[in-house]
Amino acid sequence: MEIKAPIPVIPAPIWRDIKDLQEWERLRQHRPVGDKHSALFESITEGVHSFPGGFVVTTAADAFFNWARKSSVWPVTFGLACCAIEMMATFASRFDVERLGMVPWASPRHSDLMVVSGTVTIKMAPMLERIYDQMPDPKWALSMGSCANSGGPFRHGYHVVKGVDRVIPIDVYVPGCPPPPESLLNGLLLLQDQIAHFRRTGQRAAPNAKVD
Amino acid sequence: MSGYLPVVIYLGVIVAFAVVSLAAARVLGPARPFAAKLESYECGAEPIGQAWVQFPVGFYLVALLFIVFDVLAVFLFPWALSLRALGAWGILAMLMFVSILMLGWVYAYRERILEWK
Amino acid sequence: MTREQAATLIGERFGMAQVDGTSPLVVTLPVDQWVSFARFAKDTLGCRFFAFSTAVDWKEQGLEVVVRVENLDTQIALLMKTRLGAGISSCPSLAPVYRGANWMERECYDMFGIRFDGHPDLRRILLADDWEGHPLLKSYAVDTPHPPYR
Amino acid sequence: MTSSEAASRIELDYAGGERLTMNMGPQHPSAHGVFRAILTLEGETVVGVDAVIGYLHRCHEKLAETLTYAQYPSIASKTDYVAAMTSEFAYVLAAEDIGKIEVPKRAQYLRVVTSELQRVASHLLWLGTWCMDMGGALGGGATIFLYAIRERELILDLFEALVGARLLYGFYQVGGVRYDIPAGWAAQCRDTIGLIEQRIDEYEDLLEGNPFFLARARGVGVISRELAQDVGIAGPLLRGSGVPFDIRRAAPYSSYQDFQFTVPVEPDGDCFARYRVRMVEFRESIRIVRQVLDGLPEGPISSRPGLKSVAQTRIPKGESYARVEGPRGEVGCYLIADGSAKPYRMKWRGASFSNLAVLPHIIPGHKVADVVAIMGSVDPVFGEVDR
Repeated sequence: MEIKAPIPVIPAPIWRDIKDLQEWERLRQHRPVGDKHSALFESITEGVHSFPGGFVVTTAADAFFNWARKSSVWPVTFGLACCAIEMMATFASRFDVERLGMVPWASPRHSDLMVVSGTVTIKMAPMLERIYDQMPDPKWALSMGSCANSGGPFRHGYHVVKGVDRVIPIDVYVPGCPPPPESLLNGLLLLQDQIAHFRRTGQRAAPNAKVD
Repeated sequence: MSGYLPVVIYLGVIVAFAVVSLAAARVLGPARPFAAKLESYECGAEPIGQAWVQFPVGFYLVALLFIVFDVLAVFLFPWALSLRALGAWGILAMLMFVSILMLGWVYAYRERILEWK
Repeated sequence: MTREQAATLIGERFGMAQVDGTSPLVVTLPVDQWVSFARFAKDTLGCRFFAFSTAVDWKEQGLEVVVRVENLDTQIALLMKTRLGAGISSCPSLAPVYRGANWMERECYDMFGIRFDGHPDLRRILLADDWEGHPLLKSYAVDTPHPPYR
Repeated sequence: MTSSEAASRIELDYAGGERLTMNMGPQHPSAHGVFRAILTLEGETVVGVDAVIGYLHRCHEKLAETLTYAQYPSIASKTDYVAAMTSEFAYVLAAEDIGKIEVPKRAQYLRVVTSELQRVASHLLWLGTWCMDMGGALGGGATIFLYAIRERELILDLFEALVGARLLYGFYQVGGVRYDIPAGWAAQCRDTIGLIEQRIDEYEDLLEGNPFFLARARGVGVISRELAQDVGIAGPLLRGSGVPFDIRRAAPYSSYQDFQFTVPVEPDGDCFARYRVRMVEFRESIRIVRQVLDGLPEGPISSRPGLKSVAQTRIPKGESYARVEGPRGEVGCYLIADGSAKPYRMKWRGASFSNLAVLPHIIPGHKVADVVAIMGSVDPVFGEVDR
């Protein structure tokens, strides 16, 4: 039986009528630069600081929160291309990431880390940005492979975004094409260090000049 | 009266656990809601069509059946624990109870609710 | 049905077609015999396996559509070619004959801009629906910037 | 007509239940990559599929026109990145066919060994991801996945010892292969394939005794023999639909005619048939690898030794279509050379592109859960689909 479904018209992504990069930068500002603590938490820490010696409490609290966030970073399974196969190998039995407390999760709503593994194309960029937006806030992004870092071997392709940090702010870059699981694990450990050294004021340990 | 103290403490712990975990999430979590974040998640694409659609009744009936047999399970546990004290009467009572529910199950089976058309 | 019989049969039925080559029988056709030859290949020659359909941009001599079909039982492979003529970018579609041609011709339209008339729904398949230009034409530079992702 | 109007135009004619348009989008655990299917559902049954691909279009064919014959094979391995060896094979075979470049016997044997090992590794990944897609039904989702990837790592160790890379190699070059097998590689290879052969029997007992697996695989996603050829699907899908076509047997390339192996064919064309075909292919590939290791001839490994001579390969004017039996089917490369250092036009016939083109024809009528099972049994790789 030939059932003809109504083919829905796919609304064009928002960047269609963007003239140039400046307008796109202005539009992308809609995402508040998330710092890693909430306003209520900030006001409480200000209050605590008014007491002499209050810093002892907040640094201890900071250490505790960073330890908790560091040791259970859940990556969203966002495999794009060849690096996704190496990411799967890292998630699987021999190079187990669950030792680091990372449970590969399918939906962005429950994950803290987005591992961009593969080539980001211009058709995929709005989707990738929407999934990054839909992740709850203390979130990090790791760019895996030279395609995600800078476009890689396909840099001169007309349909390839020259690096994923043009779409979302990235915290750790892992080189390689594809990076073997050992170097991805190294990148994940670097990310955990970065999370562990997160100061109360919310700046990243090493501010990313390009994006911040 | 003192026999109820552990129950009260237990209820307190349950309520405290719920309240504390929700409050901690609200206080410590950096809530940054903005338009794109609150959009419904459809695998990365824009949500197409509305979800407010008339669903086939099959979904609802399966949920209904589950509730019935879940209640049955709720009664089975305490009954099983205290069976030695109840003796033969306990078994008879539970048999009547289960047979009534089995009647409902047979009706559902004959109405072909379980086969997913 | 060996290759020689197929070649002679093609020769009789389609006078205009030149046939050369051995492993894939290369058949160069005028455009108007395109669909009729495809139907002939599928029915009488038994080439039911649709391998691929693509296009080549020969700059001044215009576009050329290439289709390869095979008969898996007798190993006869046909490479059908037709030259669309300079500046013409429309070609009759094989989608009614081979269902595999549906996506392949959508890709040819996407990459070369060839409008296949008779195709059920000719949309871009690889690029976004509002992409300007057809990338695989020789006139399209490989790293044409596409705002906003330079 | 914006999407809201499209949605409001949903007909209410069928059994009172409205149709729901649902997005099985690019980021989906069972999407096997970046594939988006816009499913129109009535309750649980799928009535319409609109497949959207192109999210991984990396301009392979345009880049091929800007890269020389020595540069492009390593990019070619990124088309079917799960079976990188057979992807390079097609391009290199096409270039040698035009240039009439002779490949020494030892290089042909090495190419056969690596392709067959790559087929076993690729089928292992297929088995793992397919069983994970079918999830809890098979004993807690990731059971078979973790076993299969554990075996696959053994083969990747072999490739790492041979080429130095785990997933994407630059092993093939025009005129032969780039590296020779190190000492002890053959023995290690025999142990690995011996071990994998027993493990495959374990997987079969685990799966074929499982009533959930049989219920989800039998009779699901039936591809008729006529539809299979008409859409042009190839490899395990075609052989699963009863067509005994295998390029290694029909048009033997790179001395495949020296080896004995049987071509598995299953008549009924559903997911279980494709599963059976691939499980038999495991053993056939292992058999071929053993025969190659026994009869590996001595001699040079490339007719253009040294990187310099490869870099100056000039392929004379001409065109050719070379095809290779990849794990997913016929991987073909239609190459047009104009005598310069770069090809004039390169069309990549990805097996997964045609295999995926059959989905809109077979999915309507199935349940949503079956869509996942069918996607897994078709085993598409999106570097090859979107090129």
